[in-house]
Amino acid sequence: MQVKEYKPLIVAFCCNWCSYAGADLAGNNRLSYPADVKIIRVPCSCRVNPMFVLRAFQRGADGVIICGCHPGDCHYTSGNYYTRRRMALLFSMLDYLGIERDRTRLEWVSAAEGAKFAATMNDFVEKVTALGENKRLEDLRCKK
Amino acid sequence: MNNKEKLLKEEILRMSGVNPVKCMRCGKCSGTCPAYDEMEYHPHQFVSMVESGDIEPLLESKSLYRCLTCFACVDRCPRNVEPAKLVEAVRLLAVRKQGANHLKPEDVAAVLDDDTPQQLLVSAFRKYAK
Amino acid sequence: MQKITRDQLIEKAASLLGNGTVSCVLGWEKGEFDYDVTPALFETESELREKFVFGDFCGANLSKYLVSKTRKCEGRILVFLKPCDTYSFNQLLTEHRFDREKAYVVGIPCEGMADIERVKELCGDGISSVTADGDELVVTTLYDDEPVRVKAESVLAERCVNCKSKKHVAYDELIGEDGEVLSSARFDEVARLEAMTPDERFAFWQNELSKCIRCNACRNVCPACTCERCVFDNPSSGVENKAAANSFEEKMFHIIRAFHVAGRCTDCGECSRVCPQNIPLHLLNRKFIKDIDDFYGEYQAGAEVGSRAPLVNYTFDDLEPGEVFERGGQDA
Amino acid sequence: MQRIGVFVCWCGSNIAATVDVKAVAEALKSEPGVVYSADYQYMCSQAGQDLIKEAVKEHNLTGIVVCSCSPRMHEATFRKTAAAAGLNPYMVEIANIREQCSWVHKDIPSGTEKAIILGKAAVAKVNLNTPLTPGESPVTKRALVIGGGIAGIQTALDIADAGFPVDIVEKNPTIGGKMAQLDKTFPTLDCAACILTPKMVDVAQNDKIRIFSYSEVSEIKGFVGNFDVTIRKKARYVKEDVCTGCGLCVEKCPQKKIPNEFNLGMDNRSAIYIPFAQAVPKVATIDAEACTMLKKGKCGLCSKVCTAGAIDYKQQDELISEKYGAIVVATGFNPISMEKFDEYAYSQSKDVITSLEFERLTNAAGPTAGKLLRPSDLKHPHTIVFVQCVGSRCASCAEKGKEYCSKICCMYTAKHAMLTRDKYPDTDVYVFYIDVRTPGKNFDEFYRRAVEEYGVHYIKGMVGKVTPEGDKLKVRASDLLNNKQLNIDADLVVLAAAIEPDKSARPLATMLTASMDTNDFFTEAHPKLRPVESPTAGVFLSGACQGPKDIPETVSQAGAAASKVIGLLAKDKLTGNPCVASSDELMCNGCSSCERVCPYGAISYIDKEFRMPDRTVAIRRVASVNPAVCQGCGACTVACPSGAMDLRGFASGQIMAEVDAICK
Amino acid sequence: MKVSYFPGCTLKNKAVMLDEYARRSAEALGVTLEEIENWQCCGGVFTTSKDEVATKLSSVRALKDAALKGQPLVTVCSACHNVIKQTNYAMLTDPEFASKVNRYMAEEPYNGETQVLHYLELLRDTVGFDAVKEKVVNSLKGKKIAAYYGCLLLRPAGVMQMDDPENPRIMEDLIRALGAEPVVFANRNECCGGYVTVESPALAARKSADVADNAKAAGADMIITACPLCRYNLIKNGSELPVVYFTELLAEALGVKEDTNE
Repeated sequence: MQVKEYKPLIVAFCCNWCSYAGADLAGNNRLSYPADVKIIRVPCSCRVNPMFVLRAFQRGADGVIICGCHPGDCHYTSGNYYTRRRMALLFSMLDYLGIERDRTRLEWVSAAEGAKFAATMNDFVEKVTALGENKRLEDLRCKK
Repeated sequence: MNNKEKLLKEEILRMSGVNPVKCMRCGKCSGTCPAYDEMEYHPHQFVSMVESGDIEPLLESKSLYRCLTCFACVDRCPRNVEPAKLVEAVRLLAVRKQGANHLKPEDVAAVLDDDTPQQLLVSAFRKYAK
Repeated sequence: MQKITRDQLIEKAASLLGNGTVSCVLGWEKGEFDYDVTPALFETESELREKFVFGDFCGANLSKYLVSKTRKCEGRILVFLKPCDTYSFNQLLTEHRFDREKAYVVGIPCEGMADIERVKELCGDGISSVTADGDELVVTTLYDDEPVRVKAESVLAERCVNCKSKKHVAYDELIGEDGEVLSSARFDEVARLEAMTPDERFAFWQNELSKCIRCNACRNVCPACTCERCVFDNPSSGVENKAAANSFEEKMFHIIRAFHVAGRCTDCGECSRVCPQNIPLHLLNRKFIKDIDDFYGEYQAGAEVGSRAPLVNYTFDDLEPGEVFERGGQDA
Repeated sequence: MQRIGVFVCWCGSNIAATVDVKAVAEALKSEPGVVYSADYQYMCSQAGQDLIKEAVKEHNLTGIVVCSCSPRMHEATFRKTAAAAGLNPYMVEIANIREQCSWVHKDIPSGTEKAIILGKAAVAKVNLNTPLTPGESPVTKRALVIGGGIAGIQTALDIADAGFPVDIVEKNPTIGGKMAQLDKTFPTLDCAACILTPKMVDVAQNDKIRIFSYSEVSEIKGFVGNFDVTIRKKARYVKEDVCTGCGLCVEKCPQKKIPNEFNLGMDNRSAIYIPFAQAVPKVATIDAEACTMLKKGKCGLCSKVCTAGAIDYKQQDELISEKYGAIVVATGFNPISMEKFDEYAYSQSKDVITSLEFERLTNAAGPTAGKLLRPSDLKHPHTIVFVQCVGSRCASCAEKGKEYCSKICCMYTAKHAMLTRDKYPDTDVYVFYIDVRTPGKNFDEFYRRAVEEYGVHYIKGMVGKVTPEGDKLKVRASDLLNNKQLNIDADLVVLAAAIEPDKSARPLATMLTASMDTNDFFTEAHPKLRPVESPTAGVFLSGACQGPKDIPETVSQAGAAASKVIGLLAKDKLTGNPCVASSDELMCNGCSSCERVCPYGAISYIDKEFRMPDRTVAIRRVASVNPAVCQGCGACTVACPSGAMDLRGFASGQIMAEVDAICK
Repeated sequence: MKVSYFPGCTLKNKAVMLDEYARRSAEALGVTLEEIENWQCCGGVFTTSKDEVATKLSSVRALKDAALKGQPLVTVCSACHNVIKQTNYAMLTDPEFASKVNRYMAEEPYNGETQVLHYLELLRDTVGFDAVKEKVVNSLKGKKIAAYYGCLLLRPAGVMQMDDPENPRIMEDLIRALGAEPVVFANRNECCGGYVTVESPALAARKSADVADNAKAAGADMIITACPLCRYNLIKNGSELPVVYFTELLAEALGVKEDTNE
């Protein structure tokens, strides 16, 4: 039997003003990162509902990363501060339920940090790949 | 900073609980110190010398025994650095060495008079001897 | 054994009904057995004398019922609240869920409520009656000729063993003396779980949550779950589901529910009390409370009306989620 | 069901080199709702846009997905294209297959696969898109400026100059603010009165500007373009329109022992007073707490001497309601209290003064008519010690003072020292400093002149204790560079007290729902790019209410705030961003969670009647979003436990659909 | 009411009258000072170093004794007050230190529960200066009195929390309550030279003179203090003004200065 190389599925939520622009900059500078990362644009990281994160896991994502403006730089002044609290608690709860920590991450990426965006994604993909398929938090019906 | 200096510094910071990097070099501690003129190293120098690991000269200095522990530097410091606690830590390090007591019982007779309060003697021993 | 009696409460309620201060009374009513007491609304003194009960099984937190009852009842509603219930009362006020003027709170002391499951552990099934006698409970079962006597203390509900407060944080009048906020060991169990390996934790929760039958009892009793329409009942929310079809959905429901009440949950423990499967649901809520206390400073929801819940608040130097993990616990 | 057209762009070889665009177009053809799919070399070109427009008409498209470069690049372009084709512009979604796909992935299979997935996500989203129309609201073409110091004056003048009416609300009897109390201004040393009072007169004479002096804002409702403001005009017991400002009442008033605020209590005024000669409006005000007539009903002398008949002891506070399109906050600053710094003996000696008091002592209109005399015995001081950073740059844990640098003290102290040496060369002047901070045009040169030409003794170190003894002030200080402790017998000690926002700012911020930092300075919408706007739309910041500032900076910020106001008032209607939050009343709990996280104060609550399932009627509190104020961040959508709050254009359903499409 | 009382070594010896007047005045004001049994000397100065445990045990024992009785612990001597209050603060705020100390404590651990009051605070907060004023039988009207705080009563302010460290008024308010006129002088919160008098008598002489001269220049005709060492230093170094304990002044005003037992 041929073993297919494991490719994780990563959902990245990026805020429109900093991190999405940072991802664009990574593109402008041709900094590569795995195609496993799929970006969803949101106006602000604070738009990311924990339900979205769980939904991604349900539908088979192996890792979810949320990127926003650095604290203090939020386009909406305070959105990312709420994100920080929400995700700190959510991730801690997932950890409490025994879900691997490296499947979730919150990262601050500014519009100027194309290199950081690419490096973060490379690192995140690497960690999730190491964990392998998401078995602990998945909806079996959604798996092929 | 060599290794010895580093260890000394760590010990002083641990004993005193002071974080010298909070200092903004305003000099108010030395501006308010009532024992300033008696000291070779002044409160602000204690802070910067401890920070740079330059503690040996402090250990040798008479300045250690001139601090009144009046906490004027502690209360008036705009950055909450607490220089007096550093002086105290360095002094303790000095007098805790074997035979390094700065005050010995036989020295006391010279300063005694009829009115000397007990408080003076117990304080002095606590400060100068181990 | 409770220090106050049913009669005291009925006298109080009757006099307030009589002088027109209140028009109805929110209290407890006996069910089929002594121990399946349910919340009920009483409108007359005779109803009270007939059906009102008070005793070691009156654990139900009545504050939530004010949301719907104040909309229906003309005039003020007398509600009996134990110390821990008053926190929920305040939290609901903070969230503007009812009009303070429509409630008349009589704070009553609480010596801790009994947990029928613990009684069953000691006396077996088939319990037909449980009555209080001094600091003991007299348990009659179908199978024993002689009633069994157990110390009331030995069958206290977990939330009462770890009682967080004997102080009423809201009341219009008090019966008996007010107590103090206590320092309890309520986070010990959470800490024990945190100290496990991720695999052990996963196994623990997998085992517990797989018992869930999605009866929604936890949601329906929770004083923080007073949403006009729950996201799980709303087809457009994207998470609607009526029955958990697999282990993901068991977790999803409880994580989202805990998250939605995070910072608002007063740790009243009603969720675990009503769970027919005895899932320790309070351990999810307490995890959030413990994290909030650890990360953002101690916060007790409902301690005061109008306080800003931690999830609608922030400071510039809050912990990063990554730092949270660095602080302790074992990684996968 | 939507009828969606998919347009895949090659971007020359930028996309086509790594992504098989034809395969993408083909794959997306079978997605739900897609009725047309095409690829083209340059979608953003005129020809490409025409292709889209034709397809819209030909296939009756209701939605468009463009797989191309970043939406940050051409979203606006394709929205216009859609509008030109008769579609709602918000029915367009972009799949970013260039910056986030072809440019970062090397091999064609994985690039193509990802491009297809991104396309599917965009299709899934468009399927749930609804036409959005930006809300419009009218603009009241009048501005309110709160605070009548130099910041408020300049802002008002600039707005009026553009032809818009402006009202200034000033809590004191006269405009002029702190600048009116200053003597000379650094670094050019022009006299403050000479440059300020003409501006005050301009304000008074400008028919576009109304001054509400001795007034406070008591209520603010509404939102950008449409503020409803209530102004409380405090009773001054003098008819403003009748009083000629002749000053006879002031002269005759028998109650003359009232500490004079304008001179910081260093001399006295009468119970009826005009703060200073150039006051605007130049009308008298009766201090109700000092006036014998108002307190005891006896006296009435001012009324008797007033030939104009302006005195009215029965005057009441008056509430004025007015509509405004924009509000400028210019509430300014005050020196902090020296109470917690009594090591400098401020409470123990009259000869320990603050720098603002020093300004009055050297001002020709001050208590000593401009002669530098020390307050205790009116003798000329021969040794003066200036202490910098009193209460500034304190650690927060020290629990006194402020953490920030007050910014203006280095320069005004250099000015004080220089002027003292200039007028009184026999005076020894010491300045104790931690750092001398002089970043500003001609600032460092100015400070160096004080040292080099005027012989001011600048000493790096801090004063630790001031002991009044006899007629001297014994100053103990450190001289860090010489490693000495200095003991100076001074005649006068001047403290450069930290400055803090005026106390009126905090309640005002609450009324405006404008955010403040921990020091009560107003927060700007963006620290670099929107420095004169508050995050609350329609509220602008001018002067020291936003942070410590000197006069040149204040005036430039005042002008900048004015230009922002003018830009706003020049519009007849405000077109909002249609991607705003909205609440489903049926699901809303009225719990206030959303309101608490909203940085813009866009959410308010109304009581609404609902028919319950059992046919009773209940009144419930529900959230209502003002679309003109909402900026669309979405913080409220997550704070809402019931999911009643959603964000248009980024609805929960849409984002979930994207997640689903990606994870399929 | 009853409070626990820690007199300290000097009050049993060279400063007997500081103690005696304190007790008599307290009785006159309806407060009983219950001396802690078997108290040990506080050591005269607080050692700020975090690793000093043994030197703080005597204070903790006294504090615990008061805690067991549920009483506040009252001190008169500035030095004892400073040491005990700082020790208590460390017990309350530094769990690591507290656990080290508690290893030496029998039975129940102590964690800073006791309220440490200086006698002046007892007068101000418990008795109330108004009540003191009512009990005055010999008004000290006409006396101009300078209150000398020294360093120990006020600093470190965050710990001592007695009064504004730069602008205190507790003793001035007492002086006013006794009918006299307080004289505020800037050096009232400066150090007299303290124990350094052993090391450098000249320094102590200078510092004491700074204080005494400043009080005199401010127009006082008497200095009061709560500290035996301050009083010693000021007198020894030639204060032109009389230096007396504040309890003596209090006893005089309350009419209990002369021993009535004989």
